[in-house]
Amino acid sequence: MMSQSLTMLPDLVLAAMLIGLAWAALSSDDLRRGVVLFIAFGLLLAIVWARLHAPDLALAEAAIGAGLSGALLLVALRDEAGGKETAGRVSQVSRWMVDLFALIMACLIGWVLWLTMYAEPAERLAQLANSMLEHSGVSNPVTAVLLNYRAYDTLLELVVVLTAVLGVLVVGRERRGYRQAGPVFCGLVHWLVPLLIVTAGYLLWVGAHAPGGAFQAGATLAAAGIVLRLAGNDAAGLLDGMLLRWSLVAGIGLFLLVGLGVTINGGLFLQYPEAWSGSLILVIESAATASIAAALVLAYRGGRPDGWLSVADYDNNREVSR
Amino acid sequence: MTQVLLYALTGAVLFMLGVRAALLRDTVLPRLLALNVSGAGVFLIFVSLAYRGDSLPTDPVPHALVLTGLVVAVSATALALALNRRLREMDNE
Amino acid sequence: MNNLLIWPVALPLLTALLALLWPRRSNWIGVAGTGLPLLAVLLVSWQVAASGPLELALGGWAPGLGIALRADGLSVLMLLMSALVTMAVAVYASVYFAHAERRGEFWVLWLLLITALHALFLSGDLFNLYVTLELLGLTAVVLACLGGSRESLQAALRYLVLGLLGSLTFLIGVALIYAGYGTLDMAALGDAIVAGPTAWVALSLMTGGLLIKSALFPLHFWLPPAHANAPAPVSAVLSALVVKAALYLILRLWLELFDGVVTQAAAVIVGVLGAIAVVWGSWAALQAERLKLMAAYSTVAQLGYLFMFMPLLAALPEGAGRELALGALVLLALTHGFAKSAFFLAAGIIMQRAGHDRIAELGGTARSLPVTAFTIALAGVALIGLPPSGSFLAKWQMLSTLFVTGQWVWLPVIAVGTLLAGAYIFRLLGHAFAPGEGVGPSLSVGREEIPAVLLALIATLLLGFWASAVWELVPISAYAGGGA
Amino acid sequence: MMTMSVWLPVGILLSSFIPGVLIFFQPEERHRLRTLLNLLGALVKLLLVGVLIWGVFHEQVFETRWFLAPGLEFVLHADALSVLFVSLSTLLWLVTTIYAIGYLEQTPHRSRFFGFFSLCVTATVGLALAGNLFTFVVFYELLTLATYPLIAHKGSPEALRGARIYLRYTLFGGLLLMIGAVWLHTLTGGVEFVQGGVLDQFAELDRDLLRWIFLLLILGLGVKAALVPLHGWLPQAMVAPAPVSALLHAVAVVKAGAFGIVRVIYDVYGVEFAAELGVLSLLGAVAAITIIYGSVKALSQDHLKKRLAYSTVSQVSYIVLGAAILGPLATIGGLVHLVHQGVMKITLFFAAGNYAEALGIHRVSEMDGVGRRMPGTSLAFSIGALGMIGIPPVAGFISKWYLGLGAVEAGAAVWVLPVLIASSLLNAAYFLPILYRAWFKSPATPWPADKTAGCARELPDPLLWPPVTTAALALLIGLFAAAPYSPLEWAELIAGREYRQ
Amino acid sequence: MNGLILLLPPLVPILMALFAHRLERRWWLFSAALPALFIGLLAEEGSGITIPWVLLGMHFALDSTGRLFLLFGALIWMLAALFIPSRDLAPGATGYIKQTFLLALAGNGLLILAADMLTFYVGFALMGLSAYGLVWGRSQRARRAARVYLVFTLVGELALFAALLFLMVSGGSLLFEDLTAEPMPAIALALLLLGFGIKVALPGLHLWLPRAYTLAPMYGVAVLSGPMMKAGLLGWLRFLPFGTPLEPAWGNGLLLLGVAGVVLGMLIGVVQRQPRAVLAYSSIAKMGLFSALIGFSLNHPQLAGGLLPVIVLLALHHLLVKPMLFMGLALWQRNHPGFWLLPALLLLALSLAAFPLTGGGAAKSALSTALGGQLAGLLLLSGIAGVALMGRFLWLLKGRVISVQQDPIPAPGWLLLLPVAVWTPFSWQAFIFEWKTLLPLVAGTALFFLGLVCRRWLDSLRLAMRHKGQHLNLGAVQIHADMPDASSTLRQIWLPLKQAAQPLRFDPASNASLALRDPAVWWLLLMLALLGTLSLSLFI
Repeated sequence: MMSQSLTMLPDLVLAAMLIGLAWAALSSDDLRRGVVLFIAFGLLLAIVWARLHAPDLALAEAAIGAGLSGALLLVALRDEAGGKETAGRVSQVSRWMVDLFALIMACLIGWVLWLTMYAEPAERLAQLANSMLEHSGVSNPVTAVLLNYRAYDTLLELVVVLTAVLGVLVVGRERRGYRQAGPVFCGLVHWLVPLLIVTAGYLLWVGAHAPGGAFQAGATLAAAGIVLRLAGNDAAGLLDGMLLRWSLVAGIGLFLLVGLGVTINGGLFLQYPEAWSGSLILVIESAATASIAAALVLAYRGGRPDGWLSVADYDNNREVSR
Repeated sequence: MTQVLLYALTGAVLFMLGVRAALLRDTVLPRLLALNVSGAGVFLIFVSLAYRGDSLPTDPVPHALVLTGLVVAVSATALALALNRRLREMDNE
Repeated sequence: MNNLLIWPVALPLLTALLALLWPRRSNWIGVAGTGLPLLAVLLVSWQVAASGPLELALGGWAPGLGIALRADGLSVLMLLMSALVTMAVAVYASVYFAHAERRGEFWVLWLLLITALHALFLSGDLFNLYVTLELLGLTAVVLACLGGSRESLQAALRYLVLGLLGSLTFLIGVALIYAGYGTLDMAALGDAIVAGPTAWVALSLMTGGLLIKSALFPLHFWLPPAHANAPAPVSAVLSALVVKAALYLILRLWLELFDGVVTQAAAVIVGVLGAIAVVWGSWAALQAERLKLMAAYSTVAQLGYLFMFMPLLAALPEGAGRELALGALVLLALTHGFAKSAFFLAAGIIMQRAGHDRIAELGGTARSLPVTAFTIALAGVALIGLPPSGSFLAKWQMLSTLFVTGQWVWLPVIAVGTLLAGAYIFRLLGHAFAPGEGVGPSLSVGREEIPAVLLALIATLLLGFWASAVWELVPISAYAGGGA
Repeated sequence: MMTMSVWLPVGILLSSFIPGVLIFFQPEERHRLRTLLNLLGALVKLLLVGVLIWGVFHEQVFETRWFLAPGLEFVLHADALSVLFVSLSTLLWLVTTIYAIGYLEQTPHRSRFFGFFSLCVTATVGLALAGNLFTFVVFYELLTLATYPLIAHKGSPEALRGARIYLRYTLFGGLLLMIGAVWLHTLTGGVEFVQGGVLDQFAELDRDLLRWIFLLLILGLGVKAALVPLHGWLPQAMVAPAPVSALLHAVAVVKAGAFGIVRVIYDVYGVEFAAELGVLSLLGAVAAITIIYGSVKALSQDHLKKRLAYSTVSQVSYIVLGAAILGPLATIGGLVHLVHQGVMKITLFFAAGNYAEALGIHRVSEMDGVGRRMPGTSLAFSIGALGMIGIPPVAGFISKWYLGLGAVEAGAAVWVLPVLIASSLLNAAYFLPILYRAWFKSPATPWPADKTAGCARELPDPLLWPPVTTAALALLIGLFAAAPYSPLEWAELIAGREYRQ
Repeated sequence: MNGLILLLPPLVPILMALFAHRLERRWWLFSAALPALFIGLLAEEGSGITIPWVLLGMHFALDSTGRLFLLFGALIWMLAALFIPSRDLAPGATGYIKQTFLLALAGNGLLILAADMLTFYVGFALMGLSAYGLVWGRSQRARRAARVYLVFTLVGELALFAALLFLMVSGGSLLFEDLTAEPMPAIALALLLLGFGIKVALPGLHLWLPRAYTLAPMYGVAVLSGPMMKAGLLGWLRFLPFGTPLEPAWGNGLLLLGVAGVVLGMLIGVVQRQPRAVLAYSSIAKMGLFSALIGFSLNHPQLAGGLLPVIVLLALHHLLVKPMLFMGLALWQRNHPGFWLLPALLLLALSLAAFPLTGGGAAKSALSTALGGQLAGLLLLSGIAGVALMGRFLWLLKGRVISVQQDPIPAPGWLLLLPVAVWTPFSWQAFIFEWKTLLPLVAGTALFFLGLVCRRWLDSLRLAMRHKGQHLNLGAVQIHADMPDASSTLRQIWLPLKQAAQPLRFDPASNASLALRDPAVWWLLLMLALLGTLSLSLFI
């Protein structure tokens, strides 16, 4: 009993810190403080993932959840400076109502969780997923789920990313870039960017049998781009014009074509031939990595690059001249 | 299993904290923070569901789901931030 | 042959990518990319009608571990609606966006929206539903802010944030379901779920999330600005299809997955909210000064009707009576989809011609745009629920169910809603038929007027006279909980 | 033969629907083609209705069914009652179309007008042929829709206002009717129109419930039938162009309401059963009040069309009164008045339209001496007016005769006869001064130079002949009431079939 | 074939009416009555025809009563046609004399030949309503008179209509011959008395008559007072259930009303200042006699068989004489009346006053025979009335010459008809001279002089009152004494009422011609209301 509560202690601390950080981040009136706390919250969460034997997630959280989101939020703070949004006060009564509602719902959810996890835990998909691993073509179960069992989800998820990026592109022009960085930072960049690219390649490659995969790799690659941009490379390492479009499309396109291609000789959609599945997944992941990285970098750039419309310019010019 | 339940409950609390803040705050950035916290709460629940003790392999399905969810959340956040930025620009014009 | 089910999703996605790569040809690609899924949907429908529900286990994995796509009567009807509406709107949009700067992005997003809709209607997996919901929400948001005006951006942002909140709430419900039942496959869940705290809490969370998305009173406030400020083709699909997607999910959950969990009290709560939405939305529409805003409020009201079916459905035992009511609900949703999209398209035409959509200044519309005025009238007929539209039949059956279940309380709501709908539609028509020069002198029938009138005709004539197909399709269910 | 019995009702509907739709899409200037379509449709319909009359008289069954939804069937069925109404509408449609062609010459939006005009008749005919309550409701609402643009046709603020008021009333009425119909439908599982009624077979139903439903149905129908206090739209709707008013008052809208009441009483409830429920006396009282009220209101109207409108309020309730009195004679009276009132009132409105069109006369006080200026029109008007008063041998007399007989037979003479007599007197009091002014007074001011200048007769032919024709018809169907195939004969046939049980 | 001829009297005038605007010669109108004359003279009694498909089935038959009415009526119609001034026949004439004349003639023919109630009713209505055009004149007052006439007629028709309904339902048949099969419902009886009572100007229902007779054109008055008024009587004869026992109240009531009519006509008539008004009151008195006789016959079924033919004779006599008097008056009032005119008028007056050796006297003696001595008082009274009124009439002839352009034809025609009129019943065996028949003459003369005095006194009274203002000018005598003024008298009662009802008032511009504003009409409505309450109270 004693030992159990002792082993519980770090967990308790972690949970308390999570809640505390979240509370602090959310209740802070200073946005910058809130964002920083949120990033800290994300890192803490990565630790929790690791504690819960979810290394893939820990990586992803660090790269995406804390890293990229944090970067996005931080950069957004810069925009916030100008505008004044009048914050309408919420009345005390509705505040109480919301609190009460939140409390009740939290209790209810907690009750259900207690019931399902503690009182009468159900048999879930773990057994099945692990036992089917050998047919999936990869040995990392998470990758198996992502790119084989539930590949369709992943496909649509890539579409979500594409959509969001398109939205970013539609909404406005990209942010002004940064000044050319100083020499120290430049040196760092020269060192960091290749490292990140190599890391990304590694994560991609290792994803088949160990924690890692396209998302983590893509995020890492995107981090390289962000670093580049911070150093004053406005394009953040991205290509222009058609090639940018191709790189955005590549992941989904390949995924879809593979999925459809396997139906030609009688398979179902996304039913890779067992012998080929490992390679196919790798190919898809590679393309997806490129797409994800491009998308995330574009999102960071926060708008339409100048060259985006040049592809379609022909018509527009004609229209203007008319 | 208790610490798993602990994390799950933490997830529930985080979720509701997020929802609460999302409802009460009416500027965009804090709302986005709140939503992200909420999302983290949900993910935490998923991941604690996957954990089956140190001896057994974890359930990979929730992990994959969370990964997907993470990416979705980031995408949505990026979009919302872009929108917000454009609005700011319009205000400043 | 089961791969048929992927085509409604894959085709628009593929063409979306093509449109992204060849923005100069995006008009053609967009229209083709909307038309091809229509063919696929027609094939699917034909199959379902002929041989019952279809299932496609993606990747060859058993549903549960893998994801299954399923097509049954309900999803086929929604698919048909979405494919037809998008087809017509696409033709319209090809004119509307012919010279717009952002037409390349529009077409890509448009096709992605179709992808999302079709994926949602076909999905047989709860988490996949979450992904499609998010995809749908994001595409809708981006499309809604294509107008570029401040109001549209503001509305889109609000829509986005609320959508996120909604989908997160949905997701936590999914988490609880997975916790309790260990699977995400809806067919399996349909068998497994029994009444209990897990089911109740999960259901209420998922429903709550979906209610935000489907803009039920009092969660409706994001809808009118978002729908009213988007470009016309976008407003059309937003009002006609996107909110219906959430409704479709609610139906699936309540009637098929959580059948037996749903209590009458819960249904009554939703029904009351629906009733308030009907009255409030209609009243707001009557007060609206702008055409598109009126249409948007009308959407709120019409959605209210759909939710008022819930207590009726909950009170009916499984069987013919319930299928009757369900069919009526679906028919009402379909009619509204077609009619409202036609209405928005017509509003868009007027806006383009007149440069504004202030109702009081629409005099002369009937003279200069006779086809469009006719469209508005036809769509209005369907919105009010007059014959020969499908909504008339639906309301008839709704009333009938009302009498069968003895839930008299809804009767005045339906009556008031119908009268208010008549009031705002005919107020509009009165202005449109009045003399005036508000819209300019053009008398030509534009290419963009045809799809609108076709949509309106579908709502009023096709769904009126061939509505029995709805009741034939609805009982074909892929899930254990519902249907025969 | 089988197929004909299925297709004939549909054909009758389509014969005006298709021209209507085609006309919508004609450019404004294609006057000839539009006229051709209109007349062709009207003639084809007349022909088909001729076949129908023959068939129904020989007890053939004409029925079309179309499954719409579980429990809901779209049924077109021709029985004697339908035929009565169908032939009335068809005939008067032809005449009105000719009149409208003349009346609207050189005005804008004619394609729209004639399109809706045809749809309006389609709805009316559909109403007549409806084989069950559901189908009836469908066409009832369609009629509302098709007439609204006609009333608003001029587009002036008054026209729009009138149309809006019309709509307010009719939508409300339609809703009530629908609720009642659905209720009944739910209780009985589908209400087909059967001669003699069907409800007495449902002995287990709660009588009070049936009374409430009856109230709902009658309220719904009473709006169109302009029963007091639901009549407010009718005088407002007279802003419509004359052919529309003519059609509205004679065939389409008010008649639809009255026809519906007849259907509900005879073919849904069954008149004996309705009497047993005790609902008829209430209806009769309302009808009586309406008759008197309409006449009294008409007295004080100076606007000619308004006076005619209130006259319609009053006259249509004769039909309702006939239906509300138990007994075949009253039934005959009510039914035959359905036709007679139509023919007479359409004459009056044609004439009123002619006055306005030729001389710009809108008010009774402007009509001095118009009889000599426009003898044909005025003669027609006079025949119509005398018929309304009930002067033999014009058609109106026959209706009043049978109504009176029915009242005496049913022992309701104590209240019905005074109503009839008072109404006749009042009718005389508001019609005869018009005739007096028209014929016996001389014009106060010289007639304006007008558009009839180049005509050989008082008016162009398409304007002159319709009122003359219908007036002659009103005279003839009164004079030869007992002749075979006359409206009276049909009414007797129907009454015979209704009371067979 | 024979039966079809019966259709001619109504049909020919109707057809002519359709083309009346082309008929510019009065001979056309004259000839319109020829079929009736022809039928009256030559057609076979008892012939009949049924046309089932017209209206609700029309039945025509010719019986002796009908034949006589037709024949003598035709004579008057023809003569009256000749009295129509040529300016009323010209194309641009105001009014619709020709059409209404022809239609009224047709209606008259129709009702006489009708063998069923509905046909009778149709004819009656046609005749009564068309006569509006005959009463209608150029003066404002004539128009008002015509309006009042119309209202009364309409009320009468509706009463008849309602009566028909009851008869139809109780008997199941419209034929006159089936009428007595069932006992007549009391309400129908009352309605019949009312309906025809208006036509025959029963006291209380007579208000339309003096004005119409005084103000209408002469030809109009001629047919009105002759064939048309007698149509009401014919209606009673056709409809009322003579020969079946009846509640005596009915007969007595009618008798009483008739007597009242005689008295009223006599008393008011003798103080009139216009010859036409005197003739009008004489008509009321005469019709009072007829009503009384009908009432008597109702109560004495055993006598009815003998009495009715005599009533018919008497009616025929009056049918001829009264129009002749009117038309004679018309001749008299023109330029240069012939020397022969006064004796001719005297002769007519004597005949009307039932002087022995005239047709009137003969009819009267036949009557008293048929009565078997009963009702002698009434006969005496009637005689006195006749004498007094005729005396007054002749008295007023002096100095009454209105200059009117003379149309050439009427006088010979009038003269031709004179002997027929004077000796109408041609029952020579009844030409008995008895002294007691002079009794009314004496009394009548006395009354006539009394009337002269009275008139003077009334005139002076009237003058005296006028100094004090007109508000006190009330009283029954006054009302009837000078009909055109009487309306203004009644109007003074009406005015405060009208002011009280100001909020309810209709737009005067639109209702300038609404007859509802006439006191006579209000009077009628009052009467109807009284009758209505009475009958209701009887029911309950």
